[in-house]
Amino acid sequence: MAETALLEIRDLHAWYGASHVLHGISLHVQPGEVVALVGRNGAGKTTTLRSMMGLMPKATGRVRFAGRELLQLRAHQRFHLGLAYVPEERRIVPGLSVRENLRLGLVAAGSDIDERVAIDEIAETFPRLKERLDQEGVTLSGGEQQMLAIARALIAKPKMLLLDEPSEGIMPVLVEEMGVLFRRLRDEGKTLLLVEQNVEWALRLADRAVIIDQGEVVHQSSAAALLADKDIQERYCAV
Amino acid sequence: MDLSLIIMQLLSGIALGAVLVITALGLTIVFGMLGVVNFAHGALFMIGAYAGLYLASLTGSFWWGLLLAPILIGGFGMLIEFVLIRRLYGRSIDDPLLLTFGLSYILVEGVRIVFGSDGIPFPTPPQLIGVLDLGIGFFPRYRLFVIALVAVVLLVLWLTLEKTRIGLIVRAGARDPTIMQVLGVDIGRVWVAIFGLGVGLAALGGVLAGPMRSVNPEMGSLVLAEAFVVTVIGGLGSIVGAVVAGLMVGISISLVALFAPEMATIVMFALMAVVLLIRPQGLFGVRGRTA
Amino acid sequence: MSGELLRAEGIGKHFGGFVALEGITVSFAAGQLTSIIGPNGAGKSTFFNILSGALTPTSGKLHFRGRELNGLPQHRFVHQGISRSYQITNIFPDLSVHENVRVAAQALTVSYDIWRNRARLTELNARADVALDAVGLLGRRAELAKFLSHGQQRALEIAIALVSEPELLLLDEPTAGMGPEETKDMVALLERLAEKRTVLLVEHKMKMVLGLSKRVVVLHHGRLLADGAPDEIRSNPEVRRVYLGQSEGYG
Amino acid sequence: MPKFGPTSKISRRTALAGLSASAALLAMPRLGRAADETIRIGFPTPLTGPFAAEARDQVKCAELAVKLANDKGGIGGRKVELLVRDDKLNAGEAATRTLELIEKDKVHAVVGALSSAVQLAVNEVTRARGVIYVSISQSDTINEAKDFSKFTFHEALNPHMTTAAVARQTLKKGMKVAHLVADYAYGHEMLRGFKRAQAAIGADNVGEILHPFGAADYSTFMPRLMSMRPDVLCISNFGRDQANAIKQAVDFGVKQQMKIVVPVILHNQRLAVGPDVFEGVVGGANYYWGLETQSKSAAAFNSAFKAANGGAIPTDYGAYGYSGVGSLLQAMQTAGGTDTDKVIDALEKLQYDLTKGPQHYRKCDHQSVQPVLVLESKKKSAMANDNDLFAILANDTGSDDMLRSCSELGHAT
Amino acid sequence: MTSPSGGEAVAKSTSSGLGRLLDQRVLLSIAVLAVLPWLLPSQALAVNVLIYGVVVMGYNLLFGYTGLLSFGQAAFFGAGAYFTGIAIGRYGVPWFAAVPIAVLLSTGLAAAIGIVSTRTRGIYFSMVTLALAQLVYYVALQASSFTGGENGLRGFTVDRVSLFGLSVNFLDPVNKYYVLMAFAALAMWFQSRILNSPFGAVIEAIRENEQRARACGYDVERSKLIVFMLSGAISSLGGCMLALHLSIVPLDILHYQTSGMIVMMVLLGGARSFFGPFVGAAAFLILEDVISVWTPHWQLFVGAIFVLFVLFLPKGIWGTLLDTLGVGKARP
Repeated sequence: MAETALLEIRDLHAWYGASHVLHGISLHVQPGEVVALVGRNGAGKTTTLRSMMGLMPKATGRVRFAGRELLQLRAHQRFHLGLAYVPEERRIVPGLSVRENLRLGLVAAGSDIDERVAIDEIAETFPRLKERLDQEGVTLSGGEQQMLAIARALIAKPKMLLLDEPSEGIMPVLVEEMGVLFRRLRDEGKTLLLVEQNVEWALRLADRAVIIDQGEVVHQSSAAALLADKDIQERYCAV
Repeated sequence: MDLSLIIMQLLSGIALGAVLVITALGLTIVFGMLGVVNFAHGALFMIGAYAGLYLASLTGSFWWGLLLAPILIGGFGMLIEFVLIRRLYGRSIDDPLLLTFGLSYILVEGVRIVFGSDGIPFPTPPQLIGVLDLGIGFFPRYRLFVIALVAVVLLVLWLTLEKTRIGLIVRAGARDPTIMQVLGVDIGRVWVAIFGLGVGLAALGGVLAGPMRSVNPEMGSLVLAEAFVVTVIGGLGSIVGAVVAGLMVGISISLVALFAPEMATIVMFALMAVVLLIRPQGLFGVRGRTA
Repeated sequence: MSGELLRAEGIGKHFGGFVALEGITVSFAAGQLTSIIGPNGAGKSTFFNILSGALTPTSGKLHFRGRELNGLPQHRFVHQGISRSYQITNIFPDLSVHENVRVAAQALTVSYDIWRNRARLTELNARADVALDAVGLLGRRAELAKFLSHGQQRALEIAIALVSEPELLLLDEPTAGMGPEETKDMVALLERLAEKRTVLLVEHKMKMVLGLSKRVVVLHHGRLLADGAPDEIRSNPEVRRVYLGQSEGYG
Repeated sequence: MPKFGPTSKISRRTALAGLSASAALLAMPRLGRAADETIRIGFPTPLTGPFAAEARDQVKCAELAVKLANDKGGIGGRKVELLVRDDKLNAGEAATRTLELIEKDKVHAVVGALSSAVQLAVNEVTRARGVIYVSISQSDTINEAKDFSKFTFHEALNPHMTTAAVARQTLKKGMKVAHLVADYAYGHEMLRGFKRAQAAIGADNVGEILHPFGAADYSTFMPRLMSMRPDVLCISNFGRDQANAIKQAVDFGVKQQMKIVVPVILHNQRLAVGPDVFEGVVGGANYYWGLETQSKSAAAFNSAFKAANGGAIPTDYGAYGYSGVGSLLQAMQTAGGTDTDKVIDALEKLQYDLTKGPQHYRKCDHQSVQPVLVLESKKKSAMANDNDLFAILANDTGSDDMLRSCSELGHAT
Repeated sequence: MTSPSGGEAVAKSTSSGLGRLLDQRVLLSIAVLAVLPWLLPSQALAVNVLIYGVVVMGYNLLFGYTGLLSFGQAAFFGAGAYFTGIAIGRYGVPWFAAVPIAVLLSTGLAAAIGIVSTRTRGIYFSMVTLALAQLVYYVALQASSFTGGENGLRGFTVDRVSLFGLSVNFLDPVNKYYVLMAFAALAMWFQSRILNSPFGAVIEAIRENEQRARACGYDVERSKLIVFMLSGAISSLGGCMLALHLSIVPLDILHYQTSGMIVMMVLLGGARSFFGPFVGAAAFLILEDVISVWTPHWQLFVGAIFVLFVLFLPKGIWGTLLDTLGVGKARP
């Protein structure tokens, strides 16, 4: 099974300075799969994503993505393998319009892409952004900013999308909307790794679930099974 | 004191400001993007003048010198970033400043060794020798050319920043280098390029100043202090600020020269003190980052 | 011990066009442990920063012991009797553990004294040691703060806030990033603290909050959603929907 | 790796030896001098900085003077040694170096300095310690009673002498004269000289602009200078300031309207800025190698210098180094040694002709009375070779009339 | 090498013994300075080490202990020298009164510059202090009737110092050294008291974590202003010493290159250590002395050495030595 995985992580360790935060994470994601990565605050979910993107000062182990070893690559090179990341803080760049923020998703993707076409396309998928293309990105509401961050990550058509708590601090209506979007992405064959605190919502979206606690994987199962197993949820995800 | 004299005075202030703008611009762009205050900026300005002179004598034309010196010295700047400054990212914000301070000693002394400590004549290009009759007075052609060239450089720079992909990367990279990495941009290469651009602008300022001033190893030290004042007034990292403050300083020096000439140097420092008392972050600076 | 200590009246905070807080009116009685909860982005940290003086509200007023706090610079808040800890560990890494606390202790008395030898200010040193003892760090007083473990640094953080003997102690997620053992120790510490002084706590960990607090205030989208005893909050349908409901069965 | 015990002993012994060796090295200058008879002359000069070329010329010429004396068997049989120190064109540095020369090297006299500030600093140190100092800087603040002492001699020209000579050559009754002046003591000295000469001739003053010392840009003064419509523009500044000011005046077309004159025209600045900018500029000088056609001593000095320096020609500032050290050595010869009072006495009585004609030190302020040259910068096409920079307009024989009077300088007469 | 553990034990015992010894940092520093003239090639150089050591020590309070990189310390060094010279030469004030007057006036100047500059942070602070110090330079240049302008201040030679009936020939280099060393000792004692005081803890807290210091109840801006003035006061004492030593005040003392030299010295010696400034001053001055005898291009080497220190030895000579010896917190 692991040979066909799009992403395979083995024994991943990571450190912030002297503080050892990941203690050997191993997990894998198949192509076209939606995997929810859940666990308490501070369990190491975000750190796992950051290690994959090359944003940790020190990380060891093996992370294979699309047949390449990621940890030896520099951060920006990982993007070119088809890995897109939507950080928890969204990081909409201030001073730039929505359109320019979207263009940022394309600046490194290669000159053969027609920016206009790509932006038109993505604006169809995100009608809320379409009306606001020339507004400054940071003046959008929290949910709209999240949509923009996702659109920016999607615009270069990545193989896999890493999402860090997309529902955090967002109005329920928009969370619903986002759920619809993720289902559609799954139907289109996109691979998603979703870090969430909103466990139930995430589990309803996902095929499979991985629970992390104190920097280690403590449980893996199908999302449906975990959704049914309140005990395990209670033990590892209680906030 | 008649009006035409005041207009002539304004014009000479603008010409003076134009050189200040181009020099301060390099300093401010590098700071805005990399968070590095380049203390060797004045020394690189001076080296730019020498390089322009050398290349002009090599090719027989001032214009080649004007074109090639900023490129060559800009490339040298990229080398400096790559070999020295890069090691200091992540350390105290003071360290690049201190390093480039030491570097300026090396550069100035290096020029003394190669070209001697005397000045070298830098002739005005033959096409621009002499004065133009503006009706109200005569003004050197070369200084008019400097004003025009700086305007063109500013326009090109503005268009590049606002309208091109590279400009977008630069603007976004200054605000959030991490997200640019996530979006596949090799931010290290952008930093090298920006440092090169900043140094190239210093060199351009040097070549432009060459035919107006005497070219000597110490010509950069005064320029450095002036460029600091301009960037502080304009707001560190602000391009618009550098332009406005550069012209403001040039014109105030010029007008003070009319009424109290011996105060002409002091006026810019006084202007800076006043601006800082009112707006500690400078006219166009963003509060929080530095002030 | 009872009576109103701190009152916020119509507090609002805008960042440019973004509304972080709107019309928060709430009052805190002396001698209670109150928790402020809410999903991420609800405005808890902004509210906290306003209460501790780090941010100035765009609208509204703060009263502390009947005195209006608006317009006071942040450093004066400590002198009024309000002290805080930070969500992200915020200590003096290159000073010793004892020095971390001692420097906080002297703020109210001898801050600009350039002449006396601080090693001989025995009362201050003793007070610092008492605060360190309270958080269980007395044994490590001579070490540099940066060499403490994460949990110990969090405890040091609280000792720093505690040593000024504040009437109101503001604690911002004191258990952030802690494992279960460390969390347990911290909860015990919080319980001890709450016996003697007024504590305002921002927390994520619901069980802990509901167990510790006398009262819970819920923020959501920058507004006050609910305010009441833990049991009321637990059963409040609005709260369940936006917050607890996220993972059913934790009510 | 050798064994622990013995190594440590050896290494300690080696270390001690090394330590004492280095201590000896450091202490050597002090110990090595006890009983030698050498005459030591300190020579602070700005080997680094913008006047390094002038300084190097000064050193070469001073060394030449020493060498010639030693070749003749020294002074009263004693060899002469020149101790050159870099003053970095910094008065503080110069004072420190001079203190070292006096306290550590025990020099018998000091000659040197280029800038006004440095000469005054050196003078302050030497006069407090009773050491003879022959200054070769052109400012005349040092001649005034406040800074003067019996140990102080001024070999260089002063602004009063050069401006008077230049004015005589360029100004006529009724001419309109404007001034661009560096706003510091030396600039003011030059302005004072020009204005006095101009008043004597009967030329009219149409305006004075003071510019900040060390400014790089003079363009802002040009519109106003042009609007004064003078016949002659006197630029009273020095070195780089002068080069920049003339260059920018030329850019503004000033030369089409008026003649530019300067108190001192410098060989090396003319080289640094080029013939086109300087074309037609008139200024004073203490020396120009082309004087050899008019003066035997100039010819002799030139050939001695050329012989010692591979055919190079001496410059204006170089000549100061030669005459400064040369006159001192002659006085020591007369005094029969280094006794300070005797040497002062000999210097006061000395008549010497080393580079350009007869010179002597005036009694009241120890200013060297000497010939003054007025030079005009040649146009490029008129230059016979690279060294052919100036035409000599005048060579005024030295006389007391050229100087400010002793009472004016505050000396008891 | 027989037993590495044995070696370590030895090292440890020496370091703790050393630690106790180094606690007496003022006395120890004075002891070292007392023999300095006999170690250096000239007394003039030794006096300069004293003077610059005091100036840099004052600067270290600002840069090393508070973390504020000023590029304008020359203003206070110069002010101390000018005020001393003017008081003695122009107003006939005796030297022992001129020095405290000069320090007081310089502290006032530091207050004026500090009010503007401590409102700014980070790199801005460096540039603003540089520019304001240049302003002082130009003012001194223009006010030539007071300062002597470009020619420098002269006419206040102190040839004898007499106090309490004792009179010594101040022109004698050895006498001069020990009189000035008394000043340096005074400065060291003062600085040591500041560092040991509650306020000494405040400035370290501000360096470590400005935000937290504010939250602890400190008026950070006011504390920075106070330390700026204290630092200016100590550095100005170095200026007073220079004026007495050289009997001139060169205008260059106010130039930003002097400030740059002070920064170089503190980095060479080691910021945040008590004796580091003296080590740095000595290292810089000896280096300059040695290399400038050897080549006129000494600045090339000075610049290169400085760059290497920034890259590889950011704690400076003394700081690195202390770290190697394992001497802890007191950092003599």
